[in-house]
Order: sequence, then C-alpha cells, then structure tokens
Amino acid sequence: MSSSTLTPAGGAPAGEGEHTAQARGRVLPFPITGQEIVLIAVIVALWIALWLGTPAFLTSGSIVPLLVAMAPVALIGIGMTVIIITGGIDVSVASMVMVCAVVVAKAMVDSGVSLPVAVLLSMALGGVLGLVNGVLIAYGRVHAIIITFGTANLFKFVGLQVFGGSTVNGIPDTLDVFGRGADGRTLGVPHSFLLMLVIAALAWYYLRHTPSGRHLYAIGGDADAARLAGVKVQRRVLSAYVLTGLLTGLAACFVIAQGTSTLAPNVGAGMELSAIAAVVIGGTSIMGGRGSVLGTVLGALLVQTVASGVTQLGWRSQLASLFIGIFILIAVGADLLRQRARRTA
Amino acid sequence: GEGSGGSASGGDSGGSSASGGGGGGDYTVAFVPKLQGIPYFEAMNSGGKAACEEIGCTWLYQGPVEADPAAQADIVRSYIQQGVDSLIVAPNDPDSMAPLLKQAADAGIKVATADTDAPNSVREVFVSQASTEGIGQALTDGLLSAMGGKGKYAIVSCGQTAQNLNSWIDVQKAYTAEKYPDAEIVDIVYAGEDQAAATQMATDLMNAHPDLTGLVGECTSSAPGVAQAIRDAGKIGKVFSVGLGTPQSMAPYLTDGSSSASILWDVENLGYLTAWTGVQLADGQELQATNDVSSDITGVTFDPSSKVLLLGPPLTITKDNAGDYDY
Amino acid sequence: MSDISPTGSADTAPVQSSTSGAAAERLSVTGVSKRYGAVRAIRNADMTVRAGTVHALVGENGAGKSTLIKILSGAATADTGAITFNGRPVTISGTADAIALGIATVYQEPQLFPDLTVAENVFTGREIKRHGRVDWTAQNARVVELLELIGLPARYATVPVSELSIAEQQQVSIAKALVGNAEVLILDEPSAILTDTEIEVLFGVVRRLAASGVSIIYISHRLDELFVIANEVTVMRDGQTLGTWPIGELSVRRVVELMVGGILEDNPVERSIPDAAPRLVLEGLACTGEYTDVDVSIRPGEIVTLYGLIGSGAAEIAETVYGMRRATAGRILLDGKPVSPGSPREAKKLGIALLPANRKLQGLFGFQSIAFNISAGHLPLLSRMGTWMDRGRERQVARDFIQRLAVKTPHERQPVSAMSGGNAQKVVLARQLVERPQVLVLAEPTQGVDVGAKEEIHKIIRQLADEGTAVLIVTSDLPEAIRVSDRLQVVRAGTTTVEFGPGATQSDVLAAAAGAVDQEEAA
Amino acid sequence: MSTAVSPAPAQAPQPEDGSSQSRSRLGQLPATVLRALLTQRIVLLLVLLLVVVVTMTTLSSNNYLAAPYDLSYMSSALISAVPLVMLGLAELLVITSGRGGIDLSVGAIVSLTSMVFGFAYGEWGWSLWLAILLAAAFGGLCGAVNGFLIAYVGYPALITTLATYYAFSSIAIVINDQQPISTAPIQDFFSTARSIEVPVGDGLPIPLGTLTFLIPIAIVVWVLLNRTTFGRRLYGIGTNDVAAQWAGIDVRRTRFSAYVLAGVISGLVAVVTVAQFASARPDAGVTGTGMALPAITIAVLGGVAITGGIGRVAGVVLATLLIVWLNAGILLAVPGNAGSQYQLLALGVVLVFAALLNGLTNRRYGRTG
Ligand SMILES: Nc1ncnc2c1ncn2[C@@H]1O[C@H](COP(=O)(O)OP(=O)(O)OP(=O)(O)O)[C@@H](O)[C@H]1O
Ligand SMILES: Nc1ncnc2c1ncn2[C@@H]1O[C@H](COP(=O)(O)OP(=O)(O)OP(=O)(O)O)[C@@H](O)[C@H]1O
Ligand SMILES: [Mg+2]
Ligand SMILES: [Mg+2]
Repeated sequence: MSSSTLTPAGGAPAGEGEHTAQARGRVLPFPITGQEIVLIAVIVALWIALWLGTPAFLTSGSIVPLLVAMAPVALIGIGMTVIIITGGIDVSVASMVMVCAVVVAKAMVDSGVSLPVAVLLSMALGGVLGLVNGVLIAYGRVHAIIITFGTANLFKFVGLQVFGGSTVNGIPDTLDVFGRGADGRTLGVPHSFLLMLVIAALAWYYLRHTPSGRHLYAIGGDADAARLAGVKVQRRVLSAYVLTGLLTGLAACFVIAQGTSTLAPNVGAGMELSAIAAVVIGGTSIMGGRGSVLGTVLGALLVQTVASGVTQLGWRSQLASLFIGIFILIAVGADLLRQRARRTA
Repeated sequence: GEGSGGSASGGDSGGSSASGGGGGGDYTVAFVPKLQGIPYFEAMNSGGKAACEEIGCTWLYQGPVEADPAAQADIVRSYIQQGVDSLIVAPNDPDSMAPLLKQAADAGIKVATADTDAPNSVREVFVSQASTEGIGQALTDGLLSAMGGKGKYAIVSCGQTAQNLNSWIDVQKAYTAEKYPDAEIVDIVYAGEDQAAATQMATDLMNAHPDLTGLVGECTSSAPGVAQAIRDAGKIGKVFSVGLGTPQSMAPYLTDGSSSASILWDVENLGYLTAWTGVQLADGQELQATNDVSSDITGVTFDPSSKVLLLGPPLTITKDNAGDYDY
Repeated sequence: MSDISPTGSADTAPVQSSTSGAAAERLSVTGVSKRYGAVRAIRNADMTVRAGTVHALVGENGAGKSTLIKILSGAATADTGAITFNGRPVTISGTADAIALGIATVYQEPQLFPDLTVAENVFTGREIKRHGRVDWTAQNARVVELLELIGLPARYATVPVSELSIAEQQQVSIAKALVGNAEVLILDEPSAILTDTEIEVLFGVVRRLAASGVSIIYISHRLDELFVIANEVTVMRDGQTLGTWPIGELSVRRVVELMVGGILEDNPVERSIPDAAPRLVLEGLACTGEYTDVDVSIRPGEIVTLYGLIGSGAAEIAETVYGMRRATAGRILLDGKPVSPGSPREAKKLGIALLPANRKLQGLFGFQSIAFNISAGHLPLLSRMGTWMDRGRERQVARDFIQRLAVKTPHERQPVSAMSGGNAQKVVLARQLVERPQVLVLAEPTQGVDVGAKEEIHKIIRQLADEGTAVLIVTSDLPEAIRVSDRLQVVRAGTTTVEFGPGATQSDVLAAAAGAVDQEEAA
Repeated sequence: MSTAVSPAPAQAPQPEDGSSQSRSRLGQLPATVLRALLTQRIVLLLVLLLVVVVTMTTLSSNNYLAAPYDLSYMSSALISAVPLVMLGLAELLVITSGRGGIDLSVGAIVSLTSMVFGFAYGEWGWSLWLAILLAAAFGGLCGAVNGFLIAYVGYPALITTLATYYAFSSIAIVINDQQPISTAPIQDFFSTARSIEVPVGDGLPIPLGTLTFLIPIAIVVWVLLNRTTFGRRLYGIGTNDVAAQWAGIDVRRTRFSAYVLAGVISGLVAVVTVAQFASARPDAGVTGTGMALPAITIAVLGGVAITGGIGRVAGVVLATLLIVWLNAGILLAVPGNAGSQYQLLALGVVLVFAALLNGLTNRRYGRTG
C-alpha cells in the first residue's frame, strides 16, 4: 500500500542518483552503539583484572555459574528494555516472578506436570499478568510506574496466597536442563544463557527491523506524534508489557532452576531493580525512544560479574552493591558525555 | 517430632488462627514470627496450635511478609490492642522490639521471646531452641568431622544484622580456633534470605578458594543453597557442608551427600513449648528448674538468672532421620 | 480591539456549495461540533473542499481551525455532525482511518521522533515492508526524492531529526505528509516558522499537488499568503464557520473584517523618538558558528527590528543579549557601560527582558494559573525579603495585566493550558512587562497570533517604547517588521547588513534579505 | 526598574468568579460534587478515609474485629505514619521538581544517616540536638550528591538514585561491620518515640513523633511550597523547566535544593527510626521492600503527578492516614498470616483505582491538581 506514493506533477526530481547513493550508506558501521563498545571494554577489563586477582576466575567452574545467574536478569531486562523504549517501566516483574515460580513449582510437585508444559504454563501466566499491566497502562492511560507499583502489590498478594504460608519442597531436578550440571550445557555453555541469547537476537531483530519494533521507538520518542502518524499506540504498548510478562514467565523457570529443591516466598525479590540496573547500564534511555537489547545483556553480565567478583576476590560481599552503584553512574555518565559531544559536534 | 500439628500449609493461611476456642479459663497466646511463609516458623505454628488443642488455650499467629522490624512492630501493636494474655515474639531486631515489649507489659500482657532473644527487654522468659554455644559447636563439629578435622571453610550467612546468626558465628569462630587448630574460616558472606544468592556466593567462594573443603549455610535459606552449589560444581565428597536447614528442604542434599548434616532442633516442639510457656506465664505459674511439658517434651531446663527456657540440645538431622519430620 | 468597530453582517455573500463550474467535492463537513469540557471549540461548522483546490481556513486564535482539522485527521472525534468523502459518508474515529482514506495532515506543532532518522520519521506508521521487515533501502530512496522535493539535502535521510533545526523539522513534517496516496493534504500553519525561500518551495509543492488533483486545506495567519496560493477561503469565528468565498472576491482587509467581525481602521502611527544617548549598543558582536560583526544601537523609546530569515542568526543575537548564549567577540553596552549577562537572571537584573520565540516550549507553564505564569519571572519583586510570596500583590499584578492587555479569561487563576494561542502569548508578554524593562527584546512577538491580537500587541509595544523602553524585535514576519519598527536592520548570513528607516517597502527589504542589495546601495 | 508598571486607567473591576458561581442552580450540585470528587484528589482521599474509618468502626462495634477499632488504636497506629509522611513529602519535593524527578535512595539515606546519628549520639557522646543537626546535615549531604548529579550534571533521577541507593546502603552496612548501634543513650532515646496521653475521652495515646517530627515537617514543607518563592520556582521548573530558565529562574539550583531537602528529611527520618527502634540499624531503611517504594507510593496516591509540577502536602498526609488506618484495621479484621497479605491487596487496589481515576478525570476534565 505504502509504496504507491503520491508523485508530484513535476515528475521525479533530477539528480536522484547521487543522492540515493549517498543515503543508502549504513546508518552506523556496525549494529552496535558506543555504549555497547564501552561496556564490552569494561567487562573485558574486569575479567582480566579478576583473572589476575583469582586465577580460578576464567575457568568454566566460575564463568558458567555466572552465566546461569545472569540469564534470568538479562531475560527480564530484555522485556524491560522494550518497555523502557516506549517510555514506560515495570516495577512489578519481581512479583510476577514470584507468582509464576510458585504456580509452576506447585504444578510440578503436586500435579507432576512435565517440564515443557510447566514452562509454557509459566510463560502463559506471565503473559496474563503482563496483559493486566498492559491493559491498565495502555487503556487506562496512567503512568506505568504508578500502575506497576499497584500491581506489584496485587501480584505479590496472589503469589503469597498460592504459597499458602509455606514453601514448596521437593522440586524435581528436571529443570537442571536449563544449565545446571553437564546435562544443562551444550559445549559447556548453559542452556538458559543460550536461550536468553536467542531471545535477545530475536528481540534485536524485532526492534531494529520490523515496523512494529520501530513503532516502539516512535512511541517512546513522542506518543502523541506516533498516534497521529497512525501507529496503534495502545496496542503496541500493551504488547510490550505482554512480551515482558512472557519473558518473565520464562525467567521464573530459570530462577527455579537456579535455586534449590525448595522454593520460598521471597523468590525473585529485588529482581526489578537488578533488571532496571542492567537496562540503564546498557545505555537505554530511561526517558524512552532510545535503547538496545545488546546493551541490556551486557549490563546484566557486568552486574553479575561485579557481584561474583567481589566475593571471589574475598572482599566484603556488601561492597558489591557499592560497585554496582558506581558502575551505573559511570555507564550513564559516559552516555551523557557522548550525547553532549554529538550535540556540540 | 511426630508431626502432631499436621501440615501447616492449608490453602490460605487464615486457618492458622484458632480464634474460635476462647472458652472460660482459656488464655490467648499470640506468637509473632520474624516472617511468615517459611517452613521453620510455620512448623512452630503447628506445634503451638497442637499445644493449645491439648492444654486448652487460644493460639494466635501472625507474621509479616518480609523480615522487617517495622512490619513486625505493627503486628505486635495490633496484638497489644487485642489484649492477648501472653505475647511471644521472635524479634527481627531485638533492640527495637524491647520498647514494644515494655509497652505490652505495661498493658498487662505477659511477654516472652522465642527463637531469637531480646535480652535487654522486659521479657519474662526466652524460649530457647538450644544454647548459642550448643548450636555453634554442633555446626562446627558436624562440619569438621566430615572434613576430617582440618581444612579451610567459609560461612554463607543470611541477614547481615541478624543477631542470633551473628552470635552463632562468633561461637563458631572461637570454637574452631580453640578445638580445630588446623581448620580456618576463610570468609563470611551474607546472602540475605535469597537461596539463589546463597548458591551463587557459595560457588564464588569455591572458585576463589580452590582448596576450600567446607561450607556452612547459616540459616534455613542458605543451608540448601550451599549444598546445591556443591552439587552443581560436582564437588560432592570433596567439599562438605552443614547448615541450619529444615529437614524437608535438606532431605535431597543429605541423601546425595552434598550436605553432611543439618543442625536444628525439633521445631514443632519449640512451638509447643512456646505455647505452653505462654499459658504458664498467663496463669502466673513459676517455671521449675526442669519442666515436663508433654509426653514428648520432658526435662526442659529453666535458668532463673538468665530467664532462659531451654528446649534441649540441638538435633543433628541426617539422611536417616530427615524423613521423620514433615516440615 | 479598539480600532475595529463592529458592523452588520458581511456584505459579500459566501459561495454556495453549488457554485457552478467547480471541481467535484472531495471532502465536506456539515454541522460538526466539538466541546472540550465547558469550551465549545467548534459549533455547527460546515465546509466543503473540492478536488484540486487550495482551500484556506482562517480565523482568529481560538476560532476553532485546529480543532476542525483535528476532526478531519482523526486526532479528535466530533461530538455531532457528518463528514462525507468523495460523496460517501464516512466516520473517522482515529488517525489510522484518516490516513487510510487518504487524508494526510501536517499539524501545527511538528510531530516527530527526535531519536529516529528523517527517513524513519517520514515512514513511521506506513513503513515499506519486505518479508515482514522494514525495507530500509526502498524507504531511504523514496525519502531522498521527497527531500529533494521540499528542498532539503538528500543526506538528511539518515540523520536523526533531533539534529535538524525547527524549520527543517517542519519541512520534514511536510515530507511525511506527502508519503502515501493522499487525496487531501491538511497544512496547519505550515509557514509560521518557515523562511520566505522555504515558503516558496512549499508553495511550489502545493501547486503541483493541487494540479494533480489533490485537495489542500491550508491554515495560516499570514493573510497575504492566501492571495498567492489559495483558491477558496473559509472563515471561522468563535467556533463557527461564516462561509466560503472564492479568493477573487476577497481582499486582505475584507478577510480581516470577516475574522474579527468588524471594520479595520488603518491608523498610521506617528512616532517621534527623543534624542538621547543609546540605551543598548551591540558592537562588533560575534558568536562563533552563529553570527559575526553585529552592530546595533537602540535609543530609549526606539523600536528597532532585526529582520532575518530563520537560520540567519537573528534569534541567536537576541539570545546573547538575554544571557542565554555567550558572545565570543565584541561588546554589549548598556547605557554606555559594557555588560555581559551570563544568564537570563543576570540579564534581568540589568533590566533586560525577553519574550521567547517558542511560546509553548519556552514561555508557558502549562497547567499553572495566569497569575503563576506572570509572577514566575518576578519572584524577588513579588515577595518579601525574596522569600515570602506576597500573594496579594501577585494577584493584583495579574489582574492589572489581564485588564491592560485585554486577556480573555474569567479570572487570574485560570490555567494557561486552557487558553488560545493569542491569549497565552499575551500572558507571556505580560511577564516581560511587570518590571518595566530598560531593554525589551521580543522574539517573534506575534507568531501564531491572529490579526486582532497582533494589532493589540503592536500597540502595547509602542506604548512601552513611549514610556522610554528600548525595544529590539527579532522577527521573520516582514509586514510586522515594517509596520511596527522605527528602524529595521536586515540580518543575513549571521551579520547585520542593510538598515531601513520608516517607509521601507516590502520588496526592498526582501531583496536585501535575499542578498540582492549590496553594501554600496546602503552606503 | 524595580517598580511595577502601573496598569492602564482603572476600569470597573472584573467580576469575581465567586459571584458567578453563586448563581449556579441547586440542580448542578450533584454534578459539582461528583466533579470535585473526581478531580480533587484531596476530596477523594477524604471520602475514602471516611469509608475506611466508618467501615472499621461498624465492624468493630458488631464484634467482627479481633479488638476494638477505636480512637486510641488509631492514634497509636500513627507511629508508622511518621516516617511514611516525612518520606512521602521528600518524594513530593523531588517528583514535583519534574524532568522525571524521583528518589529511590531515601531508604538508603535513612540507613546511612541512622549509623551516623548512632555514632554521634550513641558512641561519641554528642548532645542530642547536635546529633540531630548532624543527621539533618548528613542527610542533606547525601541528597546533595543526588542533586548535584541530577541538576548540574544532567543524570536522570531514577538512575542516579538507583545508583546511590546501592552505594549508600552498601556503605551503611560496611561502616560499622553490619553491627547495629544500641548503646545506652540510644536505648533511652526511645522515650522520645513513646506516646503521650492527650486528654480526650479516656486519654488518647498520641505518638510523640507525630508532634515532634511529622506535624512540624508537614507544616514546613507546606509553607515552603505554598508561601515562598522556592515553592513557586519548584512548581515552575516541574511544569516546564525550559520556560523556567527563560523566565530567569535558576533551574539547576532549585532542582538541586529539592534533592537536598529530600535528603534532610530522610536524615530526620533516620532520627525518628533510631528512636522508634531504640537502635541505629545499618539496614533501617532498606529491609524488606525498603522505605523508598512505600514513600513513592504514598506520594503518588496523594496526587503527586509523576510528570512533575503538581503535588500537595495535604494529599500526602491524607494518603498516609488512609493507608495506615486501613492496614491497622486489616490486622484486626483478618487474623493470621493472611492479614499482612490482605494489606498488600488493599494497597494495590487503592493505588490502581486512584491512578485509573486520575487517568479518567484527566481526559474528562482536563489536567487537575
Ligand atoms: N534504523 C535505521 N534507520 C534508517 N536506515 C536504516 C536503519 N537501520 C538500517 N538502515 C538502513 O538499512 C540498510 C541495511 O541495514 P542493516 O545492515 O541493519 O540491515 P541488514 O539487512 O541486517 O544488512 P546486513 O545483512 O548487511 O547486516 C542500510 O542501508 C541502512 O542504512
Ligand atoms: N485539548 C483541548 N482542551 C480544551 N480546550 C481546547 C483544547 N483544544 C482546543 N481547545 C479550545 O478550543 C478552542 C479552539 O481551539 P483551536 O486550537 O481549534 O483554535 P485555532 O483556531 O487553531 O487557534 P490558533 O490560531 O491559535 O491555532 C480554543 O478556545 C481552545 O482553547
Ligand atoms: Mg544486519
Ligand atoms: Mg491552531
């Protein structure tokens, strides 16, 4: 439909050739931003430093658990990136993890549900919770942070009711396929991490190359303008929250798989802040309209590297959050500087 | 430990209150745990409920959703308002609970602590599961017997400010230095109440100290966490762990050897003793030097100088007896 | 308003929809009404737009023009009324509906996405797809054609919009509307921030589109434009449509009379400026990358205009005087003493006030009251010891100015977000007048303001000058520049060039601004 | 130049809208009331508060509650309102300052300042007043870190305060080896958190903190916002900070001040918390969900617009009373663990309901305060 554009009576303007040639050049030499390059450099530097500090760091015994631990945060972070690109935020993801985890754990323990079914169940449930957020935000037209503060409480209530004042014991080890032990790895790489990477790649493609992905950026840039341009703003916003719900449901399975055979009601606590930290360290603008999935994955990796590194170096474990705080400031500061440089250039 | 209370996890936890009871001479005993929803306190709840059914009292139980002193204080205030006869608290922060207990005592309520003491408060009794020394030493002995009496080990604790955990750690440090000169505590880390964090930290500790042969999980969330880390790293038999874990959550790890032993006590009995103590206090009964509480709980000692009622020595849970407990 | 006396009904009869020999009806609205809360934005409006014509829509600020076209473009829904498109009744319940029908709109405020490229902006909502993904290559190629058409360099296709100037962004908005097979193109004040050259390009595009059968609805407050571009004119007043006239039956004067509902008296202004030492002197002022070698001198009571096309550097000169920008060379002299304000606060302390060009962005505190908006620039004055608000005085000042500038509002607690452009502009202007400034800089003082309000604002400016203020106006509105100023300096390519006294003609000034007049003629 | 321009010749004063309103017929009354209810957050909160209190009292008098829901219970529950109102006001200040203003670090500032106060008063033997002053100043310093980064460097507030939340809470834990301070002076300090009897009826136990901290702070913030030029500047930058700059307002300094003030209030909350808990705890403000999220929740429920420029002290106070008294009632109405769980439900429902109502009224009646 759209390619049949209006041709002015005067015909095609002259000199088309040169201009198109120029404009067809790539937007960027690589599909990678400055922030991502900085992050990669920082992570590499940290890994080298850690390796010098504790030679065991660069062994699979150390790296693999690190990848397993960062996978759920990165996965939720991918959804959060999409949401933040639209100018929203979701602080209810931690409660969503809890609801999904307890339902799935109970289903597996009490009803003997098989792993694939459990994962689908968890994602479906997460999708429904995301739908609740999305409907309230998109159609209630209320700022996302307010609604998700509210639903965080509601979801937590639901989760605690399902827990019924107890933990879930005896979770089967079929979930080990996500990364724990030898069965959980292919060529030494844990499956949860691989799965997360595949989803990150799909999300990258979706955000960068599909119309609806680009619409998410437009909405974050100026939602009114997007609406006037014919973008189905409400539907897109809704889809961002549903997507996050689905990913959070999957992340909940990763979280169960990471834990012990017992699931306690505090599962997932604090994950919303870790996910947001990963997203902002990755260079996504909290104001919306700008951001990348790759950055988020790197951000999650950085946070987990710091947390593990502090323990492995034998420093006081509480210092980890101090360093994470500092890294957030550095990462965002670097982004600010680059933007400023670009503006004055 | 016959699990008289049945399962504590009935659908929604409204069932945990027995407000119907209140006949003529019945006393109302209220217990406020550190937080709700963990097997440990829910087992105390079922023990307390069972006690009240047997000896005739009304058992109230309400815990905050987070281990948060402020949320706990709200609940204590509501029990003061309800005018319960005895109020027993497992304080998240003993110092901050002290003034509230004073307030309760001023309102004519008998106050006590259980599980965690508030020594600087007006509490009339502390219902202790086991002595601090007893627990610290049992943990150390349990681990070092598996480690062969020597080697490096690390502790994965939970809340950084949890007073009982910190006092056990102090005992472990002193006792290790004194009794096991060839053993060394290389690190103490804090994972909060988060199992996954405990697992990750235990993993990091094993990487950082390749010669590490022991791990202690200092609370019910980190005990299975450290065992899981050993299992994941494929170091069962090379690295040993003990912890303060509930029997059900530790059972799989005790079975495969990633945990050598869990040091605990009969939690339901502790709940039973708590309820019984509440009734004694409300009734104005003096506690004896040794008390026979029920057919199952006998010889409970009371130290009048420290006002500590001691359930007994800690219990070592192994793969052989883990199945005896349903929490 | 005082120089307009009311008359009876219009003596020129509006055209009927049955006007003979005309092209087919493309779009028509009948009996359309829309309320916003208590405000009846439009009442029972009728308009018929025919194929291949340029249909102008004019009216005072707040007459309801934007609201009417928002209804046509699906950005707002009418409460009552009917719309027919190509003879068929249609319902437009969202922008997607309008776009699907072939109604493309360029809104009054540019509606763009700052972090996306020009190409993406143009295609947002109607991407060219191949196998489900965006066909970047095809899109970019198409955008290059459009950029060519509207006179922007082709390399802009892949530049983020945030890096373009406001005027360029407006042109991108137009390009955006040209994508897709539009049968109706709505332009809401497209020329307000365009330079004359850019307007010429725009008109070229509009004429070609009209020739190919597209209907164009054109809103503008620059009434002289209508006679260059429009075929028919619909006039709105107070939310109602008065009728539609062929352009040939109208004159600027007649249009104005229809808009304001009265007869316009032209009273040429005689001003004499007392001889005095200059109040403000800009001496060889320069700011790297923006302007160089600017010389301006204004006496107390004098009104000097810097006329420059957007991008000429005129706006940046004004910003420098107000401390928003630092000069890199030259001096600013205030009453003979060199000053260099480093911030608006410092400028204000020196007695320099500035009316910003972008009312909504730089001027208004949206949902705050009129009183708040006026007092915001004068907190030290309207408080005791600079700390405690003197609310009685604040209220009094607000009421005084509401009366003095004839702001249409029930009371001073009314939020300015609920006011029309012209009234809001008066509120921002009032803020500059509270502490009678020594030097008043006015950037585009009547942008988007209707003729009636414009005349009032001009009167206020003269009155202020009469009281001894040195006034510097920076504008790209030439009739205004000639009408209001005692002296006019043309800014071109970042430097002040030719100077004109009273009685300059538009063609002379335009020629100078476009670079046709050289220094020798001015000498 | 400091003299105001005298207005043009005086004419008849404009009619006050009061007179036009008095003309409104009685038939419009329901519509007016509905409008007030929907557009005025304060009115809505008052009505909700009334509903809660009436419902609870009715349940109580019919013996559905575990204990009487009476004035003395309600007033003793106020003790948890003290930190909540204060931090709600801190959030009010920073959220109103606009450009995504928010402060996630208030709880961490409370933790860290608790320790500083604990050192000064509990260990170094400073006098109480000096120690309180130190706490306020130290809190202000923490706020200044946020404010500097946000206002002067241009960091987004959410990210900055997330980072300082991590950093401050970590320092608070490390500073005293995660040990709380509860020396004798600190324990005695609890006396300031006790209740005093107000001779109403049988004597009403009013928590002292309400009188010593809550009411004074609320009044100070109210005066700041409504009676000073700072308030005008704050609302100005929150509404449109570009316009504020063009109007000659020192935007950066104003925004910076908002964060400093939020820090000062957090520092004072630390004092309140130390008194209430009779110990200075390194995790005082970050245990459980921490103090920041409830404070933001209260601010938002109290009608503070997350986009800046709108927010009233009365809204925050009423929202706190609503939540505190609702929670206190739920504890009596729902025994057992479910009690605390239903508190979550109630908070979530109230929050979502109020937010949706706001969205609705914004569309219907235009933006309101
Ligand atoms: N965000 C964008 N905005 C505008 N143009 C873009 C954007 N992304 C890509 N393009 C254009 O699309 C073309 C292809 O881009 P890109 O390399 O990302 O696609 P691709 O099909 O993945 O190519 P390749 O297979 O070579 O990686 C380039 O001409 C580029 O300029
Ligand atoms: N979203 C809105 N909410 C409330 N009132 C509105 C809204 N939009 C427009 N109005 C009011 O409707 C009336 C018509 O406004 P409109 O924008 O259509 O005028 P206009 O003719 O385009 O004026 P201008 O020339 O200043 O752009 C004005 O009184 C305006 O205040
Ligand atoms: Mg590619
Ligand atoms: Mg308009």
